[in-house]
Amino acid sequence: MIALFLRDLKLSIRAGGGAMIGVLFFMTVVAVIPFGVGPDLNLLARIGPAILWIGALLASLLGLDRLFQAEREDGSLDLMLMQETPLLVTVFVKCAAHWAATGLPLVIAAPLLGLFMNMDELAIGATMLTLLVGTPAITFIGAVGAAVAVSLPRGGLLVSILVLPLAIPVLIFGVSAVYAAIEDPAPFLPPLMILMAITLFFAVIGPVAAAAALRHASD
Amino acid sequence: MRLLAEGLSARRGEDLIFNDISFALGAGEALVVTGPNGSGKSTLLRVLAGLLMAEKGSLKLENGPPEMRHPSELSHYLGHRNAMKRELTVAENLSFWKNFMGDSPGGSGRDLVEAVEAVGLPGIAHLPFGYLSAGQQRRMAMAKLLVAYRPIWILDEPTAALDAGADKLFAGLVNAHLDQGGIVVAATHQPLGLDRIQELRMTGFAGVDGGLWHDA
Amino acid sequence: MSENSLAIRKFSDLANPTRFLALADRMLPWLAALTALFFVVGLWLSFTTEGDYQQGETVRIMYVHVPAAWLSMMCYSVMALAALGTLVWRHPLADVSSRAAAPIGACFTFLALVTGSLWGKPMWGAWWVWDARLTSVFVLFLMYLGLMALNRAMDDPARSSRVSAVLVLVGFVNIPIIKFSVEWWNTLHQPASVLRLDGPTIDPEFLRPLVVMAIAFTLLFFTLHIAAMRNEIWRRRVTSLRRQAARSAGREA
Amino acid sequence: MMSHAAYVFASYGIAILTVVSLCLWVIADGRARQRELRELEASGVRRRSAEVSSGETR
Repeated sequence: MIALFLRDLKLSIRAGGGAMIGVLFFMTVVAVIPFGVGPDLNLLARIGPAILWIGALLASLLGLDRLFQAEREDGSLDLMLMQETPLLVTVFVKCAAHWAATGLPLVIAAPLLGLFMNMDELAIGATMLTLLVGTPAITFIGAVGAAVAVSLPRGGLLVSILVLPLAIPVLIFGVSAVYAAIEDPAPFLPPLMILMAITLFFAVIGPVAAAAALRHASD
Repeated sequence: MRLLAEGLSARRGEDLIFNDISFALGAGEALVVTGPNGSGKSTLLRVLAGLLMAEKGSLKLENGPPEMRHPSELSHYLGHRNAMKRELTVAENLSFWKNFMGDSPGGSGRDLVEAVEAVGLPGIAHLPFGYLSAGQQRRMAMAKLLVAYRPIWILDEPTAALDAGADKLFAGLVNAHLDQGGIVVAATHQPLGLDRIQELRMTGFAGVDGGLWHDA
Repeated sequence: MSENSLAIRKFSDLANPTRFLALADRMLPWLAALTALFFVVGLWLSFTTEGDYQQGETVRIMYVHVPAAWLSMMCYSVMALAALGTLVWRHPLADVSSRAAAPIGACFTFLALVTGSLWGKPMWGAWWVWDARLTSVFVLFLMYLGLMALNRAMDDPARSSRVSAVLVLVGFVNIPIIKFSVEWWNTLHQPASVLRLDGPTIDPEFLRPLVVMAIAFTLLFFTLHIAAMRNEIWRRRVTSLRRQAARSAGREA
Repeated sequence: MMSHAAYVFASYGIAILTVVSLCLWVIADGRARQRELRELEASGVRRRSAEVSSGETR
């Protein structure tokens, strides 16, 4: 299993550069926002956490459609389906590798973009923490979409359409946790706990559903 | 160890591809599946590999290890595609599959260097897989059969894109596997030059059963 | 296919890369030594001169910030020239030069952005403002990263060189925007004070370390660029040798 | 007026860090490529220009 994790990491770093493109997309999306809403620093500071979250959500969806499609195209998926190791473990490890290659760089890039959004230190820290907790959930939900769309020729867009509605709860609790951290009266912990619960929930449900979809998509 | 298939039939979508196929293979025996294009060779092999559900019939392994759920766990499947990543080197690809698949009980996979030598391409394992020609890629995909031990080999057109010399080399590999008590099921147009083989000729048929949406 | 092999043949027959490698081997030690010398003098000057009465100690940030910003633009201009060389003269070294420059340019742009915001925090009270100069430099940074990603995504240099050259040239419109943004728009960033038609407007006390540091950074850029070009040539040799090894392996067997 | 010294030192620190790591990357990259070239030459692959070939048509 460690072999699979390392292989997927290597693949994302090697030619193709999936990891870097995600971060680049994130930065570009966030950099475009001030042109749309205007360079009012107070406004940017207020909407900053939400912008960062939406940017991270879109960026982490970017490479997801290739998660299983690449494996299917070269026949590796067949071999993975045949093994003694349960498919859902394989899916889980693949998700973990995908998150480490695309989600983690987003979390690391978030503080830099937070400065661009004129957010203060507390807001940046809270955004980073919630992204760290929340982005794995997006990957796990996305895995289901990727598995469903695995045999479709143009699955990329479809994956986004399938996954975005499911990712809304993650977005809601992620952003509300950040605002709870900034604005005093609201407590920070409950939304963060709910976010963690969502991530754990999808960490279980996602691989199970994705494995089931992959079994039936193999043809 | 005995691989038993009884009355297998399979569908792809609505179409019934084949019906009522039975065979029994003991240790050290090979089954060569022949037949024209579209007669269902690949479909049969995918059913044997557990990648497609059989419509009817059963697939059993007698005297296999007790904790096994499906014969596919003891099988290698070499399909039309090589299951290797172009971006990674051959050695990285092979060592990944060696680690990921592990060995089935009753044998152990060969060393990477040995396996690459056995397919006649020593010294280029450090190259990215994508740099190799189609024939070389196919041979490296066969090296994958050697690095992790599996008693059953399911091979779909294994010698496509191979020249005559490589053909012979491959026949040697299959024979060595059979000598060790392995089982081989191969679909091929070419004669593999194997002894100890049974042949299954698939003819393909058109619509004995029109499917769910027609009156039978 | 024929065009591809023609390019390879030109690449090896012109022997330019080989000559370049020999030249680089001879030049690099001298360039590196000269760079180090200028950096020692520049750093010494920038810490011994007086602080500005208005900006205080933070004026010392300028001695890093201005050369880095200047280089971020010069590096892109070098890349644009190289892209022209790729498209017009099809010179094989041009693509090597353009590819090697991208990561270096990205680093200098990053440096300009970071030192700029470290200066902006005490002076303007914000790490970042979305003004024309800052934004256009940030766009330049994103362009460098995008070019690097593009170069990585296409592993066949023969095909990707033309494509990335076109992109570099299209992106060059950003350079005059950066240069003149402080004049065209009313921005927070101060206008140019060194490179002006009517001579520099800043005090010689600050100009001396600035010029020395700018020379040091420029030398550093050329040193790194030549070394990176050498690496890129080696990388391509490794690739072609590997392909050759793959081809010959089948023939021997 | 030493209140902003932290910003000055931070910017010089980051500058030195960036430049040094860029230099180290370039050097390490060069070393790795040279090692690969040596390995390839050790395994008997030679450059086309150095090859006395009779069958090369391309």
